[in-house]
Amino acid sequence: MLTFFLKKLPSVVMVAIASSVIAFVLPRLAPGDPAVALAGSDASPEQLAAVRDQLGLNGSLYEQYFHWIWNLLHGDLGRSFAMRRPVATLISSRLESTIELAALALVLMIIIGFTLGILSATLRNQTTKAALDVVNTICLATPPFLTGLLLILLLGIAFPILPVSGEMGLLRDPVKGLQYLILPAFALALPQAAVVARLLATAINSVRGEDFIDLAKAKGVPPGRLMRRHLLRNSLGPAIVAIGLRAGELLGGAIVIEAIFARNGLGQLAVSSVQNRDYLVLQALILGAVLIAVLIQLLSEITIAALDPRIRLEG
Amino acid sequence: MTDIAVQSVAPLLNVEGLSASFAGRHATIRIIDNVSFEVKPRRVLGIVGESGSGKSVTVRSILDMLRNPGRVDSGTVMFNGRDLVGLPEAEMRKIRGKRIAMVFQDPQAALNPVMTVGEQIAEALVVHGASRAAARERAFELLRQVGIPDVERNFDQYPHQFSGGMRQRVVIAIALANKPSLLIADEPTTALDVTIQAQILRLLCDLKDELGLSIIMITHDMGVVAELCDDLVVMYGGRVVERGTVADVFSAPRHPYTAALLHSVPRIDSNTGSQLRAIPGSPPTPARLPSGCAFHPRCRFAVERCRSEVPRLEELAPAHSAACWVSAADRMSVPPEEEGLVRKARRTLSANPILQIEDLRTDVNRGSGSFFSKAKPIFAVDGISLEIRPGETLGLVGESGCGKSTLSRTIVGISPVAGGKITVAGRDVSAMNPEDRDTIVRTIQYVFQDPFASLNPRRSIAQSLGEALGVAGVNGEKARERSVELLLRVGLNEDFLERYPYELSGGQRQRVGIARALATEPKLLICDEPVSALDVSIQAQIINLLEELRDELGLAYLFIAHDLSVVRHISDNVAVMYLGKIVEMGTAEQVYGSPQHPYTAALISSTPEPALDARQEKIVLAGDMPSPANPPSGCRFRTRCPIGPAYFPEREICSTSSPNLKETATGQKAACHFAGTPIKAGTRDEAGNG
Amino acid sequence: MTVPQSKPMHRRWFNPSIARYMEAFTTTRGIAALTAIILISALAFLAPVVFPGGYDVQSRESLRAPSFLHFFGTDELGRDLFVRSIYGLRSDLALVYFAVPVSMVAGTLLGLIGAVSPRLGSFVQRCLDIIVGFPGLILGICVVLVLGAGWTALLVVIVVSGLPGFGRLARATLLSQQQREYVIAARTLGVGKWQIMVRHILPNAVDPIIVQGAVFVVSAIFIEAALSIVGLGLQPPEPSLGTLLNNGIRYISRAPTYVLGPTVILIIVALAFSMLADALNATVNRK
Amino acid sequence: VRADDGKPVRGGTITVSQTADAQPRNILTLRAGNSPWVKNVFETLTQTDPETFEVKPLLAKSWKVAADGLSMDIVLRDDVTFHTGRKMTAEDIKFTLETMALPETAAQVGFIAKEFQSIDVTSATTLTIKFKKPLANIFDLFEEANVIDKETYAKREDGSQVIGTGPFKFAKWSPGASIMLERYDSYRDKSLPYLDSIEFAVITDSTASVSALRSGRSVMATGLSQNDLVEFTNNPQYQFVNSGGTIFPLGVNVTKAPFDKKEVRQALGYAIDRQRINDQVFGGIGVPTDLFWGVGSPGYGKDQALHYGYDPKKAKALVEKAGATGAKVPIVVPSIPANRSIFEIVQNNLKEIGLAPEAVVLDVADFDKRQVAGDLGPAFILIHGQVGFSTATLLSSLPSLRQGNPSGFWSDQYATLRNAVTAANSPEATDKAVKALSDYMLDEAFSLSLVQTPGQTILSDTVKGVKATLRSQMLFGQAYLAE
Ligand SMILES: Nc1ncnc2c1ncn2[C@@H]1O[C@H](COP(=O)(O)OP(=O)(O)OP(=O)(O)O)[C@@H](O)[C@H]1O
Ligand SMILES: Nc1ncnc2c1ncn2[C@@H]1O[C@H](COP(=O)(O)OP(=O)(O)OP(=O)(O)O)[C@@H](O)[C@H]1O
Ligand SMILES: [Mg+2]
Ligand SMILES: [Mg+2]
Repeated sequence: MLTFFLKKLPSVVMVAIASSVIAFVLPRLAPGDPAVALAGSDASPEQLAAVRDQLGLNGSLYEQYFHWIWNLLHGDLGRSFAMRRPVATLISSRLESTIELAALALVLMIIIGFTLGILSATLRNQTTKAALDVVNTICLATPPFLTGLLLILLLGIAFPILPVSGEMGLLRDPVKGLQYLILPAFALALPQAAVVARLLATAINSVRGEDFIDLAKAKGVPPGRLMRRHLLRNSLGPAIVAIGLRAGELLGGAIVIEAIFARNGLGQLAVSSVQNRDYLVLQALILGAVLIAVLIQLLSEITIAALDPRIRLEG
Repeated sequence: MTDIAVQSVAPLLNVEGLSASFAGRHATIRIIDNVSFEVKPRRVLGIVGESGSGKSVTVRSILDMLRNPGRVDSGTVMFNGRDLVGLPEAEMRKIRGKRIAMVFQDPQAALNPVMTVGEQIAEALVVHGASRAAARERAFELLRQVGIPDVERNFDQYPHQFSGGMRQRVVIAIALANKPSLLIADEPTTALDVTIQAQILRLLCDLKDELGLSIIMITHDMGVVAELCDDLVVMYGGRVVERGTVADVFSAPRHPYTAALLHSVPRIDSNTGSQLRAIPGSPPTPARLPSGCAFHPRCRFAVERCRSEVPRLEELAPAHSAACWVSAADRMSVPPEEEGLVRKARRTLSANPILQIEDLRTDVNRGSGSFFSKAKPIFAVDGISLEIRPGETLGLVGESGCGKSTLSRTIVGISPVAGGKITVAGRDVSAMNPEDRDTIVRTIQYVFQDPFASLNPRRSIAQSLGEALGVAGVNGEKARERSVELLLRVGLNEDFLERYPYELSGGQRQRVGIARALATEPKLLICDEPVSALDVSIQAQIINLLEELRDELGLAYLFIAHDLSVVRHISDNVAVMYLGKIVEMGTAEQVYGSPQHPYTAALISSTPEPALDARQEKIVLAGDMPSPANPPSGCRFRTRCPIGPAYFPEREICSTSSPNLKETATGQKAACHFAGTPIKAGTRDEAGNG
Repeated sequence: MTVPQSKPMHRRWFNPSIARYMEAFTTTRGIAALTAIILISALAFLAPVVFPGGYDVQSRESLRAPSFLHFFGTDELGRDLFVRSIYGLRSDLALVYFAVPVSMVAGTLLGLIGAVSPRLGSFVQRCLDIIVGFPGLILGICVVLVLGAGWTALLVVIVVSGLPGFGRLARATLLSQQQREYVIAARTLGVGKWQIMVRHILPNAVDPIIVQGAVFVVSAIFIEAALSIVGLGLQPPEPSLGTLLNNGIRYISRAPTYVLGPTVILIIVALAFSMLADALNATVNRK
Repeated sequence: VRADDGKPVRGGTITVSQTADAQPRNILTLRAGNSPWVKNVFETLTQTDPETFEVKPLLAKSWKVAADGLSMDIVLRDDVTFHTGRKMTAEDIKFTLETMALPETAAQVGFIAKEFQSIDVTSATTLTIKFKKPLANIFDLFEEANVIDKETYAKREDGSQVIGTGPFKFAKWSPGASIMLERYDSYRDKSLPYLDSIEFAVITDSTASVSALRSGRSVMATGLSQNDLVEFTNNPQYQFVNSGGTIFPLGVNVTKAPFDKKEVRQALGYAIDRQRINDQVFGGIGVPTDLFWGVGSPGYGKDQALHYGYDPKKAKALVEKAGATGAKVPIVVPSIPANRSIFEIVQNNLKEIGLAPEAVVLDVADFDKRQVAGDLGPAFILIHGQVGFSTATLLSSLPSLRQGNPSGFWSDQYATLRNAVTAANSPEATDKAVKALSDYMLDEAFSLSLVQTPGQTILSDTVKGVKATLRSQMLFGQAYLAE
């Protein structure tokens, strides 16, 4: 395990460095100025210059970059230009919202994905199977924001059952929090669940062609047990890779979903920091997202190894 | 069909008129047609036939285990007085694994990779109602019974930690778990080495006697039939073409196909001076089954009636039936074939070796290390020296994984040289710089094992050949002419140029593979198991082709195979390889006639012979070949050696010093401290832990 | 020596791998997908002929409900929403029909670089990993900000987002193909790296890439829509399905068809291409 | 604002939704994110009645302007305390006014404070301000000069200490999410405020804001798009709070072709269908007007407001006369829904008169930066949330009109007319000066006001007593929950 991490370390570091450079440069290439966000569009040029000076935006780009990295290595993410608060505080205050959303979406994605996947791999009846396939394809073809809009139209406007905007921390009020959470999480999870379902079904069907399934059948193993002990365990690999990849997309998808459902999570923070050119916040968010993606990938590799005795991580 | 009823004993299983088909996209294809046979208690029924003849489909139909979209169309399968055809799935499950058990071909694939071996055996009992504890107890017992050592530890191992032979033992243990009365073994040894095959066959034999089993044994190897079976069913194109006791069929085959099958394989003691008797053409595919007798296009006796009418299976001798119009008409066994054509005299060219290898080593683990640590070297080829002269064939034999392919890949520069020297056409090419590679390409070409994998499915034959000719500097219209020449050379014709590999049979592809290798006009062909993926009838065609090419073009061959009979047939000299080293080397006559190394002797003895008189005690090697990652000290063979320290503890020298390849009394070279010591046949067959 | 009999073969006038793709269009699913795509594309690209008035005919009739005159009703500026949706579809299709192939080619080439230099190959792969790690929309937003909203920016965003997928697929093919016997055979023959790549590896990479291409068309349309929803899509008055959604969301309760129309069109397009991908995938994977 | 009909009750918490985030750093400037709450935490010297335009005392008890108009004496209340408990003194007023003048404060009306000669604190509750020249718009400054606590002002930036004298204390800021205000128990009027606390939730999406309002999660929403407001127009449960607002002008750069020709600029005036913009973009809530000045403010000429009627024929003729037919007109638009919609109508109108408009949509941050730099190209659609300032102030605070405007327009006559407005010290003089300036501006047509829309605030009838300032900053001091 340790050797596995050591082996991965150089490439993780390389990814981190490269993404830090991109995260630093890309927003700065965009025209606009964090000082304007502070001084306002009605400000005069002198006022703007004064604000820029106050924010320390007059150093060279190299200086700013190395300053940022240096502070980063010392655990200091800097201070938001727009909100004048430490970036770390800002991010941690938004973290709960996004984590709750992504976590519930992840759970929903896994549950729905597995149910659909197993169903479509086991159903014998051609019509039900075809119907399930159509449902799956539609889910696949409907991105989270459309699902979100349709859910709002349906459950927020036509039949106002669930709140469609705002949020409530799960820790503060679990019942209400869940009510706020369920629609956005569902919207976010559905298309990804369809992907997971499809991959799982494909994997199950291909495992079905393996000899050991025949042997199990020849042993007299009944279908339920066959699915659990033989088919599913051997098909989890691709599903987990998919879940890993999708988990990253959940975070990306959260941006639009948060906008639609008026949730104040990291996605909204990212969008507003783009709008305000709040570089330091944006940099931290991008870097964090890339590292999380890398982490998820490592995690799914580890999970696959844990599930499959043939793969050993030392190798 | 009353022929078999004469026999007194009631059959355990009676298959009558069984037909099955697969629903394709456009049409439903009949795969087996009107198959009938019976299995009597405590007897072994062999089913033989070439690939695709419907053997597996037949036995799967019995247990209603056809893969999608297969379906049994008609017929009855009486088992213990009950018709299994149309039995509800829940009822069928009670029979599967409980009354009738199956063993599959590929032990690598037949075990669930994510369940421990013990669990998988216990599961067979649990699903038929045993308690967990009882199942576990019995599983231990079974593992012992099939000869798995160190059961306590191995019970919790995963399949990938087992060698192929051990896995097949586990599969057999699973099959025996519920003490079934019938065991169906679908080519249980095809994927295994001869040494392991001998172990498994011995095990099956013992179990049969011990447990009073009946066995259906599917195989395509007449040698295995001769060794194990009592009765025989021969299938061709989804139909039974001959049926009878093994003794009857072998002594007087009534169907031309059976006769051809018996004669197309080289015999280990055969006269190497003659061509093999190949069956022309290739086996039919069920979608395009020839009309009438499916064998007629390949049959040298075919008459007009064979083309139009399907022959019925008729009892032509007591308890011996065949489906052939010709033999039915004359009620005779198939006449012996005319002698094989005697080959032309061989041209022996200059005495300078075309390929010379000295002390070659190859590390197959190179480059797989991490950023921080170099990987431990694994020498799959560890100090090999040999030489090949023009026009000469060196046969290289050894078990799977002993490093044969690695050696050949190193010679042509695919695997890097870790040590030693390779000299090609007088030039030291060990450095493998561009000029060296150029020399190699001009001198040596490669023929691959798997004809299905060695041609790019997206490129037409013309393109594949063109590529090779392009390297030799032949392009354009010239290349086309030359391609046609090459195709003709390997027994194909111009029509094949525009075809794609999927339109070719295995034998045809292998011919194309050989044509491609000939494009650069090499002096030496390395043939890495060129026939082991082919049906016996095709195998004979290819061997004949190779011999013919050698004689006409003066080619030299490095002929790699694990089939000793084939190697004997084609080779002038033979080298026997074990775990990266050559243990014996000499002329074919020397090595086969009086093997000096115990390993060679065991290999020869393990090879099943398709003749009844050959039934004699075998030398069955215990255990598996160790991994090249940590070879045993001293003599690498000592862990399995029937004359080594495992049986004769006083022979310590084997564990301490590695024997060198040195000349023996009979003229060949052998690497054994006790070369030439006679071996007692039938050593214990418990597997050593691999 | 026996010469195996062979039926005379007429010379092929087209490559069997292309023939295999055609086979995808013999299944119900494939036919449905192809028909839908052809119809949709025809409607979209013939929009100037069918609706010669263009997409910007304004009137005082704002936010009318759907009627025979206006299938989807009208928008806030009194423009026919159906016409705008079709023109929007036209922009989207024009965008993806251009961007997706570019992304496919570029991604494939990047993925195959490893054939020429293994080190460069794994370096490129790392770079693509970074793109994957970037939170999707943020990358898009940044690119749009740098380049300015409009066609170019959308093109770049779509092309870049497709690179990792295509690159990885191509690389996976490369790595598996390099182990294939026929590639080894070519190497022992002494065929050069480039020729091996062009003759053996590239053609084998094509199958999965084409399937992925059909899948990516859907993603590409969604990228456009998502960016437009954030207000960074095409510039007014040029409509795209995304900008229609972006505007429509503001009227979601007053004029639900404003959002519903483009949504349905988006889903139909996505469905058609998903089905196409399925059909191609099924054919390509058939042995 | 609806008359209070019930008896106020103490207690309760309300939630207000706003679309922009609060900016505690910028409490001295007019910001959308601050408008809903800032006047509840901070108070000013004076406060103008939004209906009568009458200036009323708040922290100042009384004031007196010298006869020459060059100084002003102010007497302060003596019962005012900051939320820290410290008594407010004249020093704090001086600090506040001086801070207003600093460039980094970036106050829109900061330029007025720059005209001060000196601020002399004469006692704890009195001070005298001397001016460099007579300042007609001094109360615009006072209106915006939220009195700040000298000791804690620096800590306002991150919201840790936002200290004022108002009825509510600033309790907590979660950037981008919400701010909490709590009742200031030691407020000088012991009965006020009635409410215990107010949460200002940031809901950036207007539609989401509306659903929060509908579901009762919030009782008030600000910053809604006009389309969303329309839904509530005939619903008796909701009322609009109309004051302040936004001006949407179409500016052109007079140094760039084809707008270097006055005919073309005037043609734009006739070409644009302001009424349709108001109806379709703003649901009829706004006022189509050719003038920048607050509707009904001194000098707002009703005829002048309709100077350019929608007359595409005339416009076309003018364009033809100037030979500008077919000219390409890139129009810079900030990526704000209203501006984009306005652009769509404008470009449609411009096509009608033979011009070839095309959109250059800029991200808001980019647009703002270029607006500050006065570098927006030949034509642009702006957005100014400054309705409610006096004309004199607007002249210097509106980027469209001030010196260095993106139209590149400046002339001696313009300067003279502007000075006349600033110097006017009687209603009649103002009226005359503004009308003269309006005539000149309408003729030059360098920046065309299209429509003015009121502050976009909607209030549920569950809460009563909410008031607003002239610039639609909300006052909850006397608000209470209806039973
Ligand atoms: N699932 C399937 N779908 C379609 N055709 C099949 C399927 N399984 C087998 N077949 C066809 O049925 C025929 C008989 O197959 P079968 O496996 O019985 O042959 P076999 O005699 O066991 O050959 P082998 O020696 O290769 O195992 C073959 O031609 C094969 O192509
Ligand atoms: N890349 C590798 N890493 C580790 N071990 C390897 C690698 N390649 C080959 N080996 C090991 O080297 C040994 C020799 O392999 P090789 O393929 O040469 O055997 P072979 O004699 O050709 O066997 P077969 O008869 O099955 O073709 C095997 O034990 C194999 O496991
Ligand atoms: Mg078989
Ligand atoms: Mg090999």
